[in-house]
Amino acid sequence: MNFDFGRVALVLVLAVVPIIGIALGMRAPALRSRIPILIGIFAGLIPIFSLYIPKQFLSGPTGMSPRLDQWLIILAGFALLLGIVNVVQNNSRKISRREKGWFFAAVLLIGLLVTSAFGIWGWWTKMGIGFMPDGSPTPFKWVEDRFFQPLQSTIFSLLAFFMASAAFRAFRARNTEATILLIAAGLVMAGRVPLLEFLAAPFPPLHPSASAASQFLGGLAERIMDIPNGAAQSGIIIGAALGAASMAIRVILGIERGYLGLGQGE
Amino acid sequence: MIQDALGIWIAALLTLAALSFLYKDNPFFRFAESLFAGVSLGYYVGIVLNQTLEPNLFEPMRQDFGQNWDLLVPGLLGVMLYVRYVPKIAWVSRYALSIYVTYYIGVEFTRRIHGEVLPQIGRAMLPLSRFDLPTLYSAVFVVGVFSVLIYFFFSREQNAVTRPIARLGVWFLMISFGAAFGFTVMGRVALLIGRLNFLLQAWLYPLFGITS
Amino acid sequence: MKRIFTWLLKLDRRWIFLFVLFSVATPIVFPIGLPVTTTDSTRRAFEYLESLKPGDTIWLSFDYGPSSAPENDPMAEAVMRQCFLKHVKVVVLALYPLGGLGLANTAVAKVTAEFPGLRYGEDYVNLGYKDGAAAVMRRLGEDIAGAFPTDVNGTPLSRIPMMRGVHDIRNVKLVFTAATGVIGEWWITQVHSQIGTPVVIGPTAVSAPKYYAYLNAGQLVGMLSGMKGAAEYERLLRDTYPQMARFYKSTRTFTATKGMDGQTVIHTVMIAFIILGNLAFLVTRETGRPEAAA
Amino acid sequence: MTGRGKRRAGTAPVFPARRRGAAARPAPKLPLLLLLAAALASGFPAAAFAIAPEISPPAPPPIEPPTSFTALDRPGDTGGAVLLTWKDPPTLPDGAAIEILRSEPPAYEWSSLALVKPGAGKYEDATAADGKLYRYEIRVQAPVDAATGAARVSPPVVSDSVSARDNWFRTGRENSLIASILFVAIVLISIAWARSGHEIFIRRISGLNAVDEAIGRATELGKKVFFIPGIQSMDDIQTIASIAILGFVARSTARYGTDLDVPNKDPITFVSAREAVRGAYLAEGRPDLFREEMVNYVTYDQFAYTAAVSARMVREKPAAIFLIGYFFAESLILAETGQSTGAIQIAGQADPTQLPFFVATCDYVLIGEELYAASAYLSREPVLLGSTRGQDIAKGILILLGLAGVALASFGNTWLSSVMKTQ
Repeated sequence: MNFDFGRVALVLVLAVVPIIGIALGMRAPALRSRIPILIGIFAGLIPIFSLYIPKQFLSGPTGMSPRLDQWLIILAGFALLLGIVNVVQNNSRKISRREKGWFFAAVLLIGLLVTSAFGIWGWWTKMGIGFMPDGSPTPFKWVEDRFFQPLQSTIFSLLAFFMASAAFRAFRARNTEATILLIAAGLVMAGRVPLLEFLAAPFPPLHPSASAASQFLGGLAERIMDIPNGAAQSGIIIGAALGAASMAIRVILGIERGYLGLGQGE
Repeated sequence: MIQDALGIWIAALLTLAALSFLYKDNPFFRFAESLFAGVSLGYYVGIVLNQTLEPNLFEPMRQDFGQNWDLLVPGLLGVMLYVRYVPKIAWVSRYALSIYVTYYIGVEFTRRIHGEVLPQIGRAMLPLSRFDLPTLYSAVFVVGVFSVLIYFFFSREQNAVTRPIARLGVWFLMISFGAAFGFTVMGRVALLIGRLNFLLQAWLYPLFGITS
Repeated sequence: MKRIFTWLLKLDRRWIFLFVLFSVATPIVFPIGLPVTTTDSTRRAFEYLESLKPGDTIWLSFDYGPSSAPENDPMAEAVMRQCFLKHVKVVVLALYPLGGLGLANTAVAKVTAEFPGLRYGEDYVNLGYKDGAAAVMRRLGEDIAGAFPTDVNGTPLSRIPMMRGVHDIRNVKLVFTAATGVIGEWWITQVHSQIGTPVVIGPTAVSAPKYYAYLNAGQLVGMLSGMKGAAEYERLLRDTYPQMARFYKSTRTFTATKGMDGQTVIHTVMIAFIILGNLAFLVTRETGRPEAAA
Repeated sequence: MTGRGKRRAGTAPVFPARRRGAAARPAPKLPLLLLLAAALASGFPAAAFAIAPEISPPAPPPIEPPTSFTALDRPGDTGGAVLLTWKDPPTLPDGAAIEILRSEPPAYEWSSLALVKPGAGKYEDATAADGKLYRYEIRVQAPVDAATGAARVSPPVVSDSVSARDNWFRTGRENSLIASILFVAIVLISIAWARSGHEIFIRRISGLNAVDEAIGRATELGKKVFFIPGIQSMDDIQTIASIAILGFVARSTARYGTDLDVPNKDPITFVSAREAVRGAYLAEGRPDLFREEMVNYVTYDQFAYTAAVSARMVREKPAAIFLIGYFFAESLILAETGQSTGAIQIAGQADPTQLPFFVATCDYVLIGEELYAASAYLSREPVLLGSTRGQDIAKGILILLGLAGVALASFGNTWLSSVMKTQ
């Protein structure tokens, strides 16, 4: 058994103290929110200290900060089950009450059960979820390739259509701001493809100038992306980073705690 | 072989069903969408089990329990998360939630100050001492960064000095949004091309025997 | 006249969807063949590959997934074709976790079928996928067999004839990475900077801007930026090797040249729509819903 | 210097393992040349010529060793590494490399660690064990001389004993440490100032004024309010800001008795969102109106979630849609579908990537920092207003610093911008 200082400290504060806290909380309701917040302060300070203190017990490969990171990856993995329980509850209720669209709820549940069964089977048999030794896909992989992948990329590709409809509707010269938006969008769009050469295609005498103009538009688009766009992005990032950092202080100190279902303030 | 042809038909029909949403909501789309929701959730069960829990939890515990005994704690925290289904002691889940949230928020804090604020402000410190084109670009950049920052002042009413600067900042924001929108069209269209290619080459061309 | 504009302003967005579908699909089925002007970064990549001698070996890494396949596939295919024409040996591998290997297998099968004389293990080899891209790259500098003990079929590298003279990545004349994410950048920072093997990158259009810095610093031999870069490469290949035209004229296969036709048409259509919309708006002065208050 | 060289040349046959380099290879065939090479390396060319005067073409000039060689614990690390630095000699033969060797005193066995390209000037030995003493030696190694067939090396330079250790401060991060401390101090002082009863003004943010309008409309029409908290987990601070705003939206829907629907992609966000909504209904004294299904889970896949939520928008036609949090490519699919249903849409994201699509499709957009100012704006609580004030003070300081940096840089001084570089 490995009893490094960092590891033991982590277990003490993040496992033993909560257990004591739960025991106390059964008696004293006031502690039900106070102790989690105190532990939160500790957990929140670990990565901050780790940025500046390179000591082995804190930042080494198995120090407190990387170790806690690994713990929480596992915790996030477990959390998926919370979602699944909710989905199964909601959909089986729909089916049992024969609500409108119960058939589709059944389709959903069958898809969920079959795919996860393949995944669990692959894990249990150590076959994995990729390819079998003979190079043929596992059932999980087959479902991934034939159901999951095509649907995923098709929904993703709907964006091409929505880009066009949103552009048509939104890019109108209503006021100064909207006009600037419209012009920037138009210039960059035109600069990304040999649009002028396309338009000049039926007129051979225009080809050389169209090609030159095309190159110019391309350079202009790049410049717009680089300078005004880069500047605005920097401005947004700096402002947002300050806002995020100040929110982080409030969350770590337990001032902002709506996510725990507790009211604002003290 | 038959399995493969079947697979292509399934993929092609699901693609069409998903695209049909563009016309309007219909039973085919609803079928595809429900199936997708279920299959995708099941997919992540497989992924989380095989690619998150196996290498991060089960494998290390099996290989060397002495070095990894502490990995039992996330299991404990996971149980605390589920306790919220027991209304009387639902508050126990706060422990897991609070540790999860504050740790990552600590990471975020350092990332913002260390990784964003300082380097970004440093990047804006450009020399403006000459009269040439690159200096003009630098000047535009500097003006852009600071006018956008002035737009983000909240605790003071804008006055005769700051109002025009903030307005300029909004203009920079608008250029940025328009340009980024225009820049993205190409990548999104490439996705659509990918789907059409699949329908044509894997499904339609072989179906009609077009090979050249 | 005004009625047309009013109609246009209230246009059902499904008409726009239909336009989008046709403007993208038509050029893929019936290529237009728009002129493609080549840029310097693409020419440099092409000329470097042209300067290789028969028997040299290059490294072709599939560092992208299905979502960027229309951009990256044509690059990888064009480079493979060029190498096989010049009798340069190609080592194929995949470092992108989500689907890189599948794309590599498909592309290799497709292009090698076009060159009947090729022999697996002598003219090209497929090493398959390895997890942990950065670590794999560092390993390649020491000993390729350490990172890839076998090829994709499980044959030990020592039994593959063309791998005999290729002990580590220094024995390779060029790394070509068709890349969507950060893996392409690692080839520059982990392999070129540390070991010195020349690198050409084919990034997606979205990530291309950040590679200009590497290009200007001389850390990249050349770059094919997005679908446009791939189309330029196809044009250079067709101009240099007229026999290649048949692959690029076929209706059956997808090429970046066709893709760029589609891109150009759709961009033109979108701009036309925006102009029409504004014209209609200015003529009718009709304000629709309140828009985007910043 | 030469004395050490002598020892090295002399010890060569005793420790053949150390001589794995080019010099060892020709040994069986050309013992004489080996001797010559060793002699050259040892700085005794004259002696070598005395032994073999005839075979020697004009001798290559002796190679100079590197200078200013130091070996120190690599500063500010978790231990396990030693940092070597040196200056290359002014002239180097073509193809030469710097060889690095290590020994563990008191033993004198030198083992080769690495060959480094000229120009590097430093090497990190990451194989050193903490607390163990090492000595390092470097020398220039030139390729085999074509004329004589001999390998050529410079006289070596040896370091003092050194050991690696675990450190308490990561050097080079002083700037961000000071910035972080200052920022925390500014925010905490501003909060204390606000708490002590000082009024704090906050300017109008139209996107937030519209929250009540949107919920009011939903109430009038008897339709739902959708709140989509982005697709990230609670590990992203934008999600936390979104959950805070959800708390206010839920209080309004509880007050008006409007139906609320919060579909989730991330399970931990789902748990937090449910706690926040439950808490809001409780705080408004309407726990009877809260239903568990209000906050529901959809699926973990980005686009499956998008498809399901878009379909729900089209089917249920909500009157108001909030898209607040961290979104990726799905932003436009959701917002454009929502737009087509005629709902009032309020979007908010701090990360700039998806803002263009929200600006094009939504009625109101919270841009960047406005997202974080929202909870202060909506609640008007002194603590939150105070921290917003603190952000503004920090922003003011940054703007002044930035302008000072521009001014300095214009006079050719890049000190301030180099201070901002983080590692």
